[in-house]
Amino acid sequence: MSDLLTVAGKEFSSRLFLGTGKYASPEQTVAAIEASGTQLVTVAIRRLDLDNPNARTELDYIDWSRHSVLPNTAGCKTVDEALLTARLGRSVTGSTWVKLEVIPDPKYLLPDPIGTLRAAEQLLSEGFVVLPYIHADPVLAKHLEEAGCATVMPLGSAIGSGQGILTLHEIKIIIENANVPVVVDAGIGAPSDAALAMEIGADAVLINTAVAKAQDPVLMAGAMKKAVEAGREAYLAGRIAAKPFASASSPVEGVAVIAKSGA
Amino acid sequence: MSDLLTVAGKEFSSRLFLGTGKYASPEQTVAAIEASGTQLVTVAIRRLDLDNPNARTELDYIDWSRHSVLPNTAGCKTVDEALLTARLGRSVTGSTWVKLEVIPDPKYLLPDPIGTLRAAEQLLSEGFVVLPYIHADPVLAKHLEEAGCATVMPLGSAIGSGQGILTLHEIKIIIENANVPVVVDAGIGAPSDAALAMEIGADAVLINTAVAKAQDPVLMAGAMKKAVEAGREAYLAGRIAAKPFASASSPVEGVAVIAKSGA
Amino acid sequence: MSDLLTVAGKEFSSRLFLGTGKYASPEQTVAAIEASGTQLVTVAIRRLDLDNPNARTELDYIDWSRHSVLPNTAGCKTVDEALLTARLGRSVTGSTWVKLEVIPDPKYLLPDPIGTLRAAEQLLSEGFVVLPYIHADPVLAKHLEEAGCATVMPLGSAIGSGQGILTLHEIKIIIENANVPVVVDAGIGAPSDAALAMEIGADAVLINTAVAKAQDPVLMAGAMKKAVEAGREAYLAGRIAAKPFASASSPVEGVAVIAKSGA
Amino acid sequence: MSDLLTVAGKEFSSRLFLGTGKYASPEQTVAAIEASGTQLVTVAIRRLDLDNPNARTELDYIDWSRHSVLPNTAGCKTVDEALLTARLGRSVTGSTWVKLEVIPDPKYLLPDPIGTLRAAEQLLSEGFVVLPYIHADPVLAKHLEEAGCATVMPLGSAIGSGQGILTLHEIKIIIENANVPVVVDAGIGAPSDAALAMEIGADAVLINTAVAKAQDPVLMAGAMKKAVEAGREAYLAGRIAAKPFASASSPVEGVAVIAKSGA
Amino acid sequence: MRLIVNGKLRELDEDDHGAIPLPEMLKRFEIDPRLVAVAINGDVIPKHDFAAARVHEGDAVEIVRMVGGGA
Amino acid sequence: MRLIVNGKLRELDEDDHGAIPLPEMLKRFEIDPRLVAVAINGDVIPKHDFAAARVHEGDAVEIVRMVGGGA
Amino acid sequence: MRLIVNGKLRELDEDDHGAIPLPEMLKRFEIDPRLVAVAINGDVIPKHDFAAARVHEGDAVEIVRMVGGGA
Amino acid sequence: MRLIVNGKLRELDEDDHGAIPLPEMLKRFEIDPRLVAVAINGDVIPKHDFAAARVHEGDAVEIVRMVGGGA
Repeated sequence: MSDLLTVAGKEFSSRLFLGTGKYASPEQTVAAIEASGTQLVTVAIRRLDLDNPNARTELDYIDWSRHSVLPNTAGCKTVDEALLTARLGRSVTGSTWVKLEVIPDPKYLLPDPIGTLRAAEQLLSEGFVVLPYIHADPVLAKHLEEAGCATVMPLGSAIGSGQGILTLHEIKIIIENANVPVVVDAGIGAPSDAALAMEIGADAVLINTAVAKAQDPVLMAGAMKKAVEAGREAYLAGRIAAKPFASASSPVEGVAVIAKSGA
Repeated sequence: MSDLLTVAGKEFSSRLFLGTGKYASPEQTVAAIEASGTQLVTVAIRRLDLDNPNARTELDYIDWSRHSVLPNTAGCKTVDEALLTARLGRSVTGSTWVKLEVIPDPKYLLPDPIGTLRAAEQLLSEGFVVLPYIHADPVLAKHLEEAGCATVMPLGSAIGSGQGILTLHEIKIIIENANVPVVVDAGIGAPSDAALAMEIGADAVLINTAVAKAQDPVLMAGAMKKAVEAGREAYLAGRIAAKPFASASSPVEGVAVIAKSGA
Repeated sequence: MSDLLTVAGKEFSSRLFLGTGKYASPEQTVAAIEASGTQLVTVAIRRLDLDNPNARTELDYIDWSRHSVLPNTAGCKTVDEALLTARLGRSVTGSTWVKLEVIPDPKYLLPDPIGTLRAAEQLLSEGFVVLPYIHADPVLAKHLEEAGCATVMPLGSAIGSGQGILTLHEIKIIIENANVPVVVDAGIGAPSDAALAMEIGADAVLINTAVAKAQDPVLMAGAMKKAVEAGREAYLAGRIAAKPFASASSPVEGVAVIAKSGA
Repeated sequence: MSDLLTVAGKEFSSRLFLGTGKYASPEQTVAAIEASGTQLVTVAIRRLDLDNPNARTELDYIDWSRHSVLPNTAGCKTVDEALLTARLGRSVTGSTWVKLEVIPDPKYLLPDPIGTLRAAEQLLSEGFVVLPYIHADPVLAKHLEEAGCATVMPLGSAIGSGQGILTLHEIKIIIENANVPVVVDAGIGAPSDAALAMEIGADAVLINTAVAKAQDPVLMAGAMKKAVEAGREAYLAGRIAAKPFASASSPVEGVAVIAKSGA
Repeated sequence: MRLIVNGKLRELDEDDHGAIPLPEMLKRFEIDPRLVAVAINGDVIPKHDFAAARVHEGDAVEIVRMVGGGA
Repeated sequence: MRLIVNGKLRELDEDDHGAIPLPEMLKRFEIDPRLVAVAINGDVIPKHDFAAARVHEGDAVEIVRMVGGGA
Repeated sequence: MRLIVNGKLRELDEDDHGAIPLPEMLKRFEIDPRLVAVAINGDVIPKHDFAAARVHEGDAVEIVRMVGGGA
Repeated sequence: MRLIVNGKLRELDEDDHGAIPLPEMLKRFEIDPRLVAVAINGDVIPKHDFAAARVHEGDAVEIVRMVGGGA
C-alpha cells in the first residue's frame, strides 16, 4: 500500500519522526533509529566544546544518506534565541527545515503561543521550512498554518512526561481543521499512545524520550514503528464506532436446547 | 526473539486470538485470519439447518492445519445450556478446549460470575480445557484459576461495543495476581486498545467485531497484528514511567546566546 | 423538596452513609457525623480488650437516637467469619441490618462474589437486612437483588484508595437494572466523586476514609453533604447532555459592527 | 467561615459566576440567579431592535443592587469587534469590567490567543478590568496576567458543550503558576464538574448553559451552588491523596474467629 | 415415528424395532456425520458411538455444526 | 437625512444645520437614553457627551443594549 | 477451669458443677453485658439467653463490642 | 586580541590589521569548519562567507555543532 506523507514537498513512507537525545550510547542511538524505520531525525544545536573540539557525538554514527535531519530550537526561551539557533542550525546542517520551539517555562516545557507565532513569521520570511511545536490550541494552529508553516506539532502532554495524549479532544479539532500535516509531538509514552494519535488522523508522531529512556530502547523503537503503522492502517481501515451497548459476534439464533424425551 | 505464549501446554507465537463472526463473506473471513497471523480462532456451535444441511460456511474455507479452533458457548444463558453446547462443541470440533460464556443479559452481554464458575468446575471435571469469559473481577478470576481454568478472559468493555479497556484498573490487578495467562476479551475497538492491553502485561487479546466490522476488515486485521506485537514488545522493553512534569530531550546547557560586540 | 430514600422500609432524608473508622479522636468522629448530616453510620465488630474491658470508644459519644447503626463484617475473609461477625453484630447492636463484606484479598480489599452471595443467602434466611458490598458487576448485583438483599453496594474503586468512581460504566448499568437502592461504596475521594455518583442515579453513597483522613475531617464532612445533595438535585433537575460541539450562550445575532461614515 | 474571593479589589462570597443566556423566561432567569447565590452575572451587548425599542428583557427583572454585572464580548470574531463591544458594554452598563472573548471559530467557539492578548492590552490601557476567556494554555495565561488582567478564565471544554473539565491537567498548571484568580469558564455540565474545578484550586467557576438548559434550571442552579461550595471546602479541607491500593477503614485486628470446644 | 429435531417435529419411517439407527437418520437428512455433533434427549452422543446409537419415538434430537462466531 | 442605524438605512428630517442632536434622534426612535449605548462611525459616545453629540448625513450609528448572555 | 477467651487461655475458678454461668464469667472480667455480644464455641448467645448460658472447661469464647469502622 | 568565544574570554594573537580571518581562528582552535556554524556578534556567518569573515577585538563569537536532541 502506497501511503506517503508529504511535508513541504518531501515524501516520507515512515510516519514516525525520532529524536536523538538521551540515549545511553551512540551505538544505541543508531540501532534505535534503524529499528524505528524513521526517515526524519531531530537534532539540537549546541555550543562546541572548545577544549575538545573534535569529540565525536552520536550523530557522527548516523548514515545521513538515509535519514533527513530536522534541527530544533530546543532550549530557546525567547524569540531572539530561537531565531539565532534556527539560523545556526540551518548553517551547520545545511537544511532549511526547523523544529521551532520557544519555551519560556522550564518545569513543564510548554511553548509560548505568542513568541512561537512571531518567530515562525520571521523564519518563514527568511525561507525556512517551519515545523512549530505548540500547545494543542486549534486557533493557534490555524494562525501558524495561515502564516505558512509546513506542519503544526501539537503536544500530547508535557515533553518527556510519557503521560500520553491528554489533549486528545483538542488534537481532533486541530486535525479536523488543518490543511497541513499534523504531527503529534511530546508526551507519547507507549505504543498505545502513538497508535491512538494515528487512529484519530494525525499524519505523524515525533518521539524521543519514550524510546531513548525505555529499558530496551531498540526493542521499544521497533514497537513504536509497529504501533504507528497499526494506528495509520486503522485510520485508513475505518474503525468501528464505540457503542454504549453490546453486540453479539456469534449468531443469536440456533443455540442447542436441552429437552427430555417426549415419550 | 522467541516469546511464546503457552496455554494448557500448547504454544502460540501469535498473541492475537480472532473470532470468526460478522464478516461480510467467507473470503473476507479467511483473508482477515491470514492478515491477523492468528493461530487460534473461535467458533460458535449452532443448530444445523435441516432444510439445507450441506450449506458451506466461512469455516469450510479455513485451513485448519494452521489454526487451532476454540469453540465457544456464546448465546448460552444458563449453566445447562453452556454445558450442552460445550459438549456438542467438543464432539463436532474434536477439541477439548472451550471458551466458556454464561451470559444471561442480552443488552450488555455481561457474564454471570456464579454460573460461569459452576459451569467451569463441571467442564473441568469432564476433562475440558476451559477458557472462561468473565467480568474484570480479580477475586472471581482467582476462583477460576484455582478451579483449574487454563486462562482467565476478562472483558475490557461490553462485547462488540468497541469502547476499549474501561476496566484497565481491574485488569492490572488480575494480571498482578494471576498464575495463568490473562486474555483480554471483548471491547477492543482499535489497535491502541489492543496495544494498551498488552502493554500492561496481558498475555493475549481476543478480537472479533473490531476487525470484522471495520470498513476494511483485512487491513484492520493486519493493524491489530502489529498493535498486539507492539504492545507486547513494549511490555518486554520496559516503558518509561509517566511523570507529572516535563523532561527535556535535548541538552539543557550550551544554547547559543546573542551578544553584541564589546568593542 | 421531599425526596426520601427508603431502604428496607426505613426512610432517610440524608443520602450520605458515613463510616466511623480512622478519625483522630472521638470528638472529631462526632463532629464529622454532625457536619455530614448522615442518618446511617457503619460500625465494625471487634473483640473486647479483656485487659481494659470498659475503655470508651468513639461510638460511646454518638447520639444513637439520631443515627441508625449499620454493623459491618469488615475484616472477614470467609463466609463463616462473615456469618459469625454478622450474628455477633446483630446481638451487640440490636440491629438486624448488616453491611456484608467477604474480602479474601488484603491488598485491594476486593470482595468475593461467590462468598458474598452465599453469605447473603444464609443471612437473609436468618432474617437479616443485608446490604452487600460488591464489585461493580451488574450480573452479581442482580443475583443479590433476586436473593432478597435490601440494597447493592458496588465499589467505585478500592476501599480507602480515594481513586474515585473507576467503575462508572458498570455502575450505570447496575443502576439501570436495579430494583433496589444502589449505594456507591468505597473509592470516593472528593466531593466531585460523590456528586458524580449521585448524578448518574445512585441512591446514596457510603464514605469513610475521604472524610476521616482529610486534613480537616469536619469541614470535609460538610463538603460531602453538599456534594451528595448537589448530585442528587442535579439528577432530579436533569443535566444537559454532553455535546461534541459548542453552543453559544449569548445571542448569535446583533453584534455591533464598525462602520465609517458613508459621507 | 470567611473565605472571600477578591477580583480587582471587589470581594465575592459566592464563587459561582452565572451567565444569563438561554433561559426559557425572565422569571426563570431571575429564579435561577437567586437559587445560585451568584453575585456576578454576565450579560451580552446587542443591537437594540429599533422596531421595538422598549421591549423588556430578562435583565430588567434582575435586582442590580445585589448582583454585579459583567458585560462580555461574546460573538466578536476580531479584535476590533471586541474593542467596540467592550466600549459599548462599558457605556451601557456603567461597569469597567469586561469578560473578553475573541472567538473566530463558530463550531467550537474556541478563543484566539493572539487576538485576545492584543485586545486585552488595548482595553487595559483604556482602564478596563479585563477577565479574558482563554484556552487552557498556561503560557498564554501568564502573558495575560503579566499584561495586567484581573483574572484568567480558561475553558474546561467547548462553550455549552457540557463535556466537563477536559483540560484538567493544563488548568492545574495554570492554577499552580497564577498570581491572579483562575476562573474555570465553559464546559461545565454537572455539579461534579464544578466541584472538581474548585477542588483543584480554581478560585471560581462561570456557568450558563448547564443551568439554563437543565430540565429544571432553578433546581440545577441550587445544585451548582452547593457543588461550588463543596469543591471549595474540599480544597480548604485537604482531600486525601489517591492511592493505588486499598486501606481498610475498620480495624484490621480483633475479628472474631470460629473455634469449637477443645474439650 | 415422530421426533423433535432441532426443535421441529419430524416424521420418519421407523424400522421393525420401533427405532432408527442414528447413522440412518442422518443419512435420511443427507447430513455428513463428520460435520455435526448430535445430542439425544440432552445427552451428547460421542462420534465413536454414532454407529450404535438409535433414536426412538418422541426423542428430542439436537444436530449442530460449527459456525462463525466470536463471543 | 439618511443614516445607517444598526445596519439599516433610516430616513430622518434634519434640522437647519444639516444635523440632528443625538438626544433628538433617540427621541424620534422612542429610545430611553439610559438603557442604551451609542457609537457613531465606530466611536462610542460617552453618556455625558450624549447632549452635545450630533449625527450627520451618512453616519453609521450603532445603538445597543444589554441582553441575556453568558459566553 | 481453662477457657480460650478471645483467643487467649484464661484460668477461672469453676463452680461445683464444673461450669460457670455466663453472667458470672462476664462479671469476673468486669464486662458490662449490655455492651457486648458473646459466642461460645462459634454459637452466638442471644442476649435473652445470657442468664441461662454456661461456659465449660475448654470452651472457646468470643466477646466482642462495636468499634469505629467503615469498610 | 580578546574575544568572547562561546561565552568564555579567549586571547588570540592578531594579525597586523588588528583582526583574524575566521578560517584562521577556527584553525587555531583545531575546529573542522565543515562541522560547525559560527555567529559573530549575533550574526550567523554563511558557510560560503567563512573565507572572507574576520573577527576583531571584543567580538562575541558563537561556534556551535549539532548534538543529539529531540525537544
